[in-house]
Amino acid sequence: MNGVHDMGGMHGFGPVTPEANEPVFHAPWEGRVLALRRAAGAWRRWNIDAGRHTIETLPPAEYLRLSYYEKWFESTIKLVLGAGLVTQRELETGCRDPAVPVATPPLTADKVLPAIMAGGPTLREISATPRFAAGQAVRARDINPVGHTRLPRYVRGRRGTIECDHGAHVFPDSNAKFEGENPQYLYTVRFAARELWGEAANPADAVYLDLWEDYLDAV
Amino acid sequence: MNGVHDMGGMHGFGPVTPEANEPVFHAPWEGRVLALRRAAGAWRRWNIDAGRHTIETLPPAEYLRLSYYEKWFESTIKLVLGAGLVTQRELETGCRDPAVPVATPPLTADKVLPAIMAGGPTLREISATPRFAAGQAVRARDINPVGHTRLPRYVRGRRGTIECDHGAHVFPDSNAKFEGENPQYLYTVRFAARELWGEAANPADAVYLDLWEDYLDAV
Amino acid sequence: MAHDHAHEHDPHDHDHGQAMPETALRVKALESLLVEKGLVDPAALDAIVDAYENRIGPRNGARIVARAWTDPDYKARLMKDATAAIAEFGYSGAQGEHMVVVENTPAVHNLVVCTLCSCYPWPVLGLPPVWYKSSAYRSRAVIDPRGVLRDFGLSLPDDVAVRVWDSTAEIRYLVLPERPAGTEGLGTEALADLVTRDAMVGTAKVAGP
Amino acid sequence: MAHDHAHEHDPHDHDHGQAMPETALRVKALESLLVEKGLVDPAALDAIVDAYENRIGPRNGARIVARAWTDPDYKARLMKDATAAIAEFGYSGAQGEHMVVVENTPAVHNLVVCTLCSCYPWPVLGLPPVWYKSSAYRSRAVIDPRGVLRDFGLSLPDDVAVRVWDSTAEIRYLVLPERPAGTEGLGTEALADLVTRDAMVGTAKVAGP
Repeated sequence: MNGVHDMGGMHGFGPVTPEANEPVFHAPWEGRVLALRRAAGAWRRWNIDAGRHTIETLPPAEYLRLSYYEKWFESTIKLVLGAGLVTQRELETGCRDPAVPVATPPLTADKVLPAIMAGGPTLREISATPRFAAGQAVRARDINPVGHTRLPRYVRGRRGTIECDHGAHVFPDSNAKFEGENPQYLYTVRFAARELWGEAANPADAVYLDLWEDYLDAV
Repeated sequence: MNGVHDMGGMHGFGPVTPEANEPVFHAPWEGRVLALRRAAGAWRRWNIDAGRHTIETLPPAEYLRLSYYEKWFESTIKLVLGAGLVTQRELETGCRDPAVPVATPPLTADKVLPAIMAGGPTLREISATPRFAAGQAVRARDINPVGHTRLPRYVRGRRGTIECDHGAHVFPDSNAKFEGENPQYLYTVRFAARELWGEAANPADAVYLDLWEDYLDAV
Repeated sequence: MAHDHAHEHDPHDHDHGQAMPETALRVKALESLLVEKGLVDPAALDAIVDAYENRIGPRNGARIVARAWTDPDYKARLMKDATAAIAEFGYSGAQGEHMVVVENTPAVHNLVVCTLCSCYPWPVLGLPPVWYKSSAYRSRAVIDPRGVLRDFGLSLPDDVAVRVWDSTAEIRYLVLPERPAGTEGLGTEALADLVTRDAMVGTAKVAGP
Repeated sequence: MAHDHAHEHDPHDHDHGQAMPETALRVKALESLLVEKGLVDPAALDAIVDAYENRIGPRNGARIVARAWTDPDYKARLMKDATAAIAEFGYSGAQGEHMVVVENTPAVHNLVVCTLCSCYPWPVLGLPPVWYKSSAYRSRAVIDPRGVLRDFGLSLPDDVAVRVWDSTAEIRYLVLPERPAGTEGLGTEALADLVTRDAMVGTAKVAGP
């Protein structure tokens, strides 16, 4: 979706302001949000792409107003409701529905570090051969899906060059909709800054993005 | 500037929801904001382009959160402060600085309707001849000025066709910075919907924009 | 009809400007200060509000449309130089200094938007409605005009070309809607009664009597 | 130094998450509900927080960098297959499943961003700082990387090429900074002490001892 989250190239947000001696969390609830999301995610009722899409579909003014962990929290609520792990009534009352048996958490403390260390690799074996090769000229497609996509608006329609391929990876656009992993080759594509931003850009500069085959056409 | 105000082509704002029997103003203060802006504008300390830019430079989350007249009000405060018509101290205390003589308003009630009827035409006579002619293929330039511009992001780098020219008009990009009117030919340019949004668009559809000569290149 | 839509709003969408008392107080304070400093005349403020509440509104545009439907010579002048033809009615000025009229036909439907702010032809339509100024309309009208029209209850066949006019410069657009069937006997005032604001922006057609 | 910057924030920018008590209460309520329903184990929550507060942070990446500076064979492995070379240190997994290392040189400066959310190489750098997640960084890093670097106090000559890595897929990037002069005699732990998080994102250089 062409959401406000797709902010590459925007002006108006002011300078970047690093914080000295920044703590990992600025308040304990931030850490709990991170932990709740991971622990509830262990039920495998959604995937990382679907999770990202729930953040992108927050109302745009909210998206810009909320902090990172506030956005995670709001989207976690959407996810657990959408997955049926909790009901709206449970959320409103704060009390569990006694008709539903108490479950057993899939993620216990002893499994936390192994689960973090394993992560969720997205590399897949496929039989197809790559459509593009290093050095080849490509153009990012002009697509404007209303669902999740990882093709930022600022490269659409722009010419780039294939740097390398990373093998086949899960395709977010279909995975976010639970329509399958549809794994396909993922390429690093180099875009000259001038191709993206015009002649005012430094001719030496470039932006590199990892783009799936379905985002690219040969030119 | 590539601000959040430049929202053509975005998703995520939901359906358009017309209001039955909508009043001209939803509260008296809305009409007062419109009137204050026009009446203060009669001092001619800013122009329409500079006024628009003060709205665009509201913090993006505020821009999306505030209503139309709320944005006008916040920007009017910026304008009267920036023009020196009122001071920060006067604004905070609500009391005029007694050291400054009381002025005489340039816009009186009897002049209101004539001023509205006259408006502020932007057509200018220039000696140059138009660079483009109806039917000519053009491409919108890839420019990303941090100041005011009326070249929306969604047409930059895209090909269109000149429909007609409207004579020479004040150029907003320079006028907003009080760097002169720099009048130049203004053209209606037709962009096929497919050129802007890809093959999913209806082949019969098109978007028309009025673009100044400095926004266009021949192709 | 577009106006039968239920009025539902996102709680985060303040576009209706339900007066937060604080804003009303701040506006009042600024007005008092500007009046006290002699910068604005309160009678002029009243006159501006009165002009847009009572004098300048979509009835102006409706009269133009009705005349164009009934007077081929006028229509020819309107299509050739809209600013001058509209000025024949005494309508002119702020946010309508340079007018263009675009005509709907069975093959072409026109829709007007301003994606960068909310430019709108004030002399002929008055001040824009909240939906015209909304992020939803401004963002979608150029990328999904047919979806926007469906929000208004208007479904266009694929073979009708949709022309969107993104009026980001100082040219202002008025849509000349199609004259509905069954209106052959009506005079211009009766015809003007049928012409809605939405039809002149392009989000509706004109319904017959 | 980047971290000497004054900490000024727009009043509208809540990115630091100063706990509005309401949010803290709502998070607590959700946790209680999920625990009561047997959906999450509170000890697992503690373990996750502990992992990112105490075990996984930029010290990991600094060790990789120091090793690459001092061991040409390791550096060759790191540049060829970063995921495997990093796993030699026992760092792997969530948000670092597929790693790539990009090397700064006198002619090339690399900068990492994720414009679509805030993707970041957690196993080697820990959780991202607020500035990395801010709209200001995400929006400007791709269009004005040199301006962003100036916000961090780093002005690059025009003839140094800036490569921005917009890591919107599942490949995660770590910048291998230039080894500063005057560090010839230092061991890997002393070198790692010099390597800042910002240098491994590309918003700073590594200063000498």
